[in-house]
Amino acid sequence: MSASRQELLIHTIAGLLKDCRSIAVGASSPIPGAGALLAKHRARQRMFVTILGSRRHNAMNSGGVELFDMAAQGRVDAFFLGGGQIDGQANINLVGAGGAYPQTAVRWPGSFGSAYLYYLVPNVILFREEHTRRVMVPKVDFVSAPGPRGDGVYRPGGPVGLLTDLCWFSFDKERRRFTLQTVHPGHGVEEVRDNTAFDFDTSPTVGPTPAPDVEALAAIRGPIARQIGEAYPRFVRQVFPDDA
Amino acid sequence: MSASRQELLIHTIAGLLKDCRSIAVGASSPIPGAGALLAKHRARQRMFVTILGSRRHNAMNSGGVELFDMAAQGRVDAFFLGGGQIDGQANINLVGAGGAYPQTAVRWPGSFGSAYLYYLVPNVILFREEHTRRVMVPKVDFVSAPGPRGDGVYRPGGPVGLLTDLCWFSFDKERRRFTLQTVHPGHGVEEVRDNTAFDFDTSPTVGPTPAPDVEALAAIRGPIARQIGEAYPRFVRQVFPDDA
Amino acid sequence: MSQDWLLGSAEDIAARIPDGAKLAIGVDNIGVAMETTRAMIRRGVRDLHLVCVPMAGLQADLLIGAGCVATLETSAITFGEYGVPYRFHDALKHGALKMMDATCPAIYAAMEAGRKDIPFVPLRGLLGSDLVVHRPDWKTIDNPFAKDDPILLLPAIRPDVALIHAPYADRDGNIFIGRRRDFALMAQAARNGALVTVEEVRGDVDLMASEETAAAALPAIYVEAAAIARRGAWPLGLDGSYDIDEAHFRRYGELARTADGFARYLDEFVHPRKQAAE
Amino acid sequence: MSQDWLLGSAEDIAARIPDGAKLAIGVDNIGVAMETTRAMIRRGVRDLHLVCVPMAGLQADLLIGAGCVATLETSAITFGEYGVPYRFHDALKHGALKMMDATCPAIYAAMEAGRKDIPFVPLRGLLGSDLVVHRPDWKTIDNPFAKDDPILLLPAIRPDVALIHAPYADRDGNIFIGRRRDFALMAQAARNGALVTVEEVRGDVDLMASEETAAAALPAIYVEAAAIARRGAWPLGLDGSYDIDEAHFRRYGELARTADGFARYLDEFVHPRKQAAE
Repeated sequence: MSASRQELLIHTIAGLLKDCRSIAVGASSPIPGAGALLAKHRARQRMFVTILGSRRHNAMNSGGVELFDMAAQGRVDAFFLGGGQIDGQANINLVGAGGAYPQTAVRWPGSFGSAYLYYLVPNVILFREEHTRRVMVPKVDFVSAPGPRGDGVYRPGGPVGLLTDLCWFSFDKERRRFTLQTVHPGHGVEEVRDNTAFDFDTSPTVGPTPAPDVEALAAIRGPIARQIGEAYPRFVRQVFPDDA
Repeated sequence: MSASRQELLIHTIAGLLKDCRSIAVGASSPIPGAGALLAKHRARQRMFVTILGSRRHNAMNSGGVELFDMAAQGRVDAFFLGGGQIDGQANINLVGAGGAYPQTAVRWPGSFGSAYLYYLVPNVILFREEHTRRVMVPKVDFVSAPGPRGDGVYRPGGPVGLLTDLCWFSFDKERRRFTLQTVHPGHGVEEVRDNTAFDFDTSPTVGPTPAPDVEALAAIRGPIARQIGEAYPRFVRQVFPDDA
Repeated sequence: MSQDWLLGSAEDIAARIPDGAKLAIGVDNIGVAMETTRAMIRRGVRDLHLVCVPMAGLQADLLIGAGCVATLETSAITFGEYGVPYRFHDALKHGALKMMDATCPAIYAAMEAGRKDIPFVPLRGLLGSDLVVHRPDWKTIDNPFAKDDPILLLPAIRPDVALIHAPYADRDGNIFIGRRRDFALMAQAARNGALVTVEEVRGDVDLMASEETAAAALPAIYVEAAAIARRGAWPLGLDGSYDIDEAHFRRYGELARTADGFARYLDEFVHPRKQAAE
Repeated sequence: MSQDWLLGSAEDIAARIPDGAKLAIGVDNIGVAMETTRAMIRRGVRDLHLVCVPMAGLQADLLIGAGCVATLETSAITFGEYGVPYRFHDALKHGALKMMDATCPAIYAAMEAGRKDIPFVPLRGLLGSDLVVHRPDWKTIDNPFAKDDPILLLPAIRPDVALIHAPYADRDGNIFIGRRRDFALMAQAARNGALVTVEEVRGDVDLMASEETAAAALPAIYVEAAAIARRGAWPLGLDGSYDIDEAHFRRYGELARTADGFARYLDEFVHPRKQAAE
């Protein structure tokens, strides 16, 4: 029994979150949600996981503002952001592309909480499954939230890296560059390069992304699938048709 | 059956509040509380009464800040303030008197919400039972909250007048002066003058403060005494020993 | 106890929303006043300024498609997994909307400032985002309490009215909102409070009578008026009462892809009274 | 579920409050951690900065009298009808306290700014009050969004810890607070969250499981630690559980009139363990 694409991502995310006390997961994010739940499942320390859209996994009760206030207070250790475009300086664009704003050729939903959480959450994991030159661009058309810039703006938080269907890049805030750290089984460094339109570094120790072992897979397909199914029933039906 | 001192005050306050939609009453204020409840008892319109310290008469549920936010929103039409000292320009002092702050000879509790509500609530009723030259001073030693000053500060609210054990003064915000309007039965204009150390005007129509009629007294001694007794049982035992 | 706060229908609620009103609405899954929204379209409201707290979906797309909206202030317009908000995209492309793109915490902070009636509030984050470039109403200043610390000031938002749908009103017009505290924020910040539709009025309940239930109420003092609208959030869901009508939502998404299809949707699902009268 | 948040006693709670801590406390009738307060005096905590949200009474007077307080930030110190806070007055007269007189909404607004971790917040009112004269930490500016509109800026308050007593904790460490939302504000604004004593732990309750009860909870993420202290608010009351011990409160007021009497009070009611050991 080998891990599916989603299971590898869930497992990778859980590893990135293992030292957190508090993790929040935004809307439409079943894989990060499952990753956070797996991290909690394995954690020895007390871990708070808040999944927007879940009633069961919700450490909050003061309305939508609470997540943002909690982040400002230093009570959110990790969060996930994506983007219609992501560039090599970790700028992200959730608004639109092509043409002059606001009449862009393509319009995405909007910036959500990115223009705030990206500054304040110490471990922002950029997560975008689609890894193509259309998404991984040299320069975003609209900066919903900038990568770290050393511009004197108050910014205790920022990106730790970028996880895609192909690989995991870490991000160096001082050098403002991504470094390819691991490539998912079945993919290669050249494939990452071919599908990335921004410059990045490659770690001298680049290797395959570790796959979940039998125990981890059993947890993902068992309790984690059941738990994430409360907020994402359709996701669970698609990804774990036989298990959940 | 004639009205007691407290009943006259309750009745007078209810008359002042009759056109309000929303009334709030601060801590340690049984007479204003009873006055507000009497106003509500008689009102044809819907009236919200919030009495701090009461569970039953409480239009709020968001913590102590809600009263102040509600006032800022324009949702509190009337409130009551007192003071260890009150002067002729309607400055009030709830902090202390004699000597240099903070080492004053006399210290009162503090300013509570006065330095905010006095600016924002359109009908602030100054209420202080003790009417002596010690309280009604030419100039307060410490301005917890200033009377209206025409100083360009945002101020939709302010005092409408001052009710004491002796009389009711209205306050003119433009002229920044009190005007004696009615004197309580059993007291006289000269007595008011003798016990007031600030200058004030006297209305050409000054007369006795109207006493409650039989119906009003029955309401005060019946339903109003019962209602205010929830927050102020000791007050009701003292003032309505036979009724409540 | 007088029930002058209780109106007859969602049409009566919609009648209280004048053209040009600044209207606070919530996210699609919280309890959206969709029947009131349809009633607003039926009566032809115009020039609304929608403040989405902090984002919106079907409700906003419908109002935009029907030509009711002049200004859109939001952090996102999304249907989630149920499709694409084509009417929103179409209006943007045709320059038919004044677009005020924001970020969720900026809308919350500005609404909280509105609740306090302070003129502005500072907020972290945001500097360096292109959002700031396109929001001339936001101002960057130097934090007067520190050195070399630029910070953004947001003007307060005070909507004219907040529009919500909730499970029930109690006998006094207090609204059960559970932990949907966004509704309280919207109603408090709004100059005229909330216009509410509810599934039912529970004449035997007094939410403010106990500590347990009082915390779950929107107090009546913030409620301008309410009316019963059964399944008033349909085709959206109401947590604990009914689920989203997924098939209908998807059908909307397909029809609203074109202006013609959207017009057919309105004829079928929003203007049935007009049809019946013809 | 690990219960590492649950400590053995109020002494353990007090041990987590270091000298010099900035401590948020609530009003006398809300649920005051009096047993923890006594434990703090027993262990001899010093140089506290008390932030009273928005005022205080017996708890503050006891801590001041016992020499635990260096700075007092409050809108009022009052015993209501139960007497006069002589230890507070005495400390003021002897210049033993840095006094930061405020007004209730300024404390709330600054705590809300602390909850948001914004550096400051504007507030209406206040200008022209002598409070402003004695608060050099407050700044008056011209509202940058309007002409001729002076407004006061308050720096945010972020206490180190919030100290509260509540009816119960659930199995996960969520605290039942009902509509005492001040507790949530205090805990959220505090860098280390709340230190809590409770009457009991209800292992069969999960407050966050339903909309109704979730709204009445202080979520566990804001709780640094908790301990059971039965009648932990005594001699103050706890709404719904027990009333204030009026006779005791009045007796305190009489004894605390003098330094000697206050010392006798401490010997009798705060330091019984020391007495027993002698």
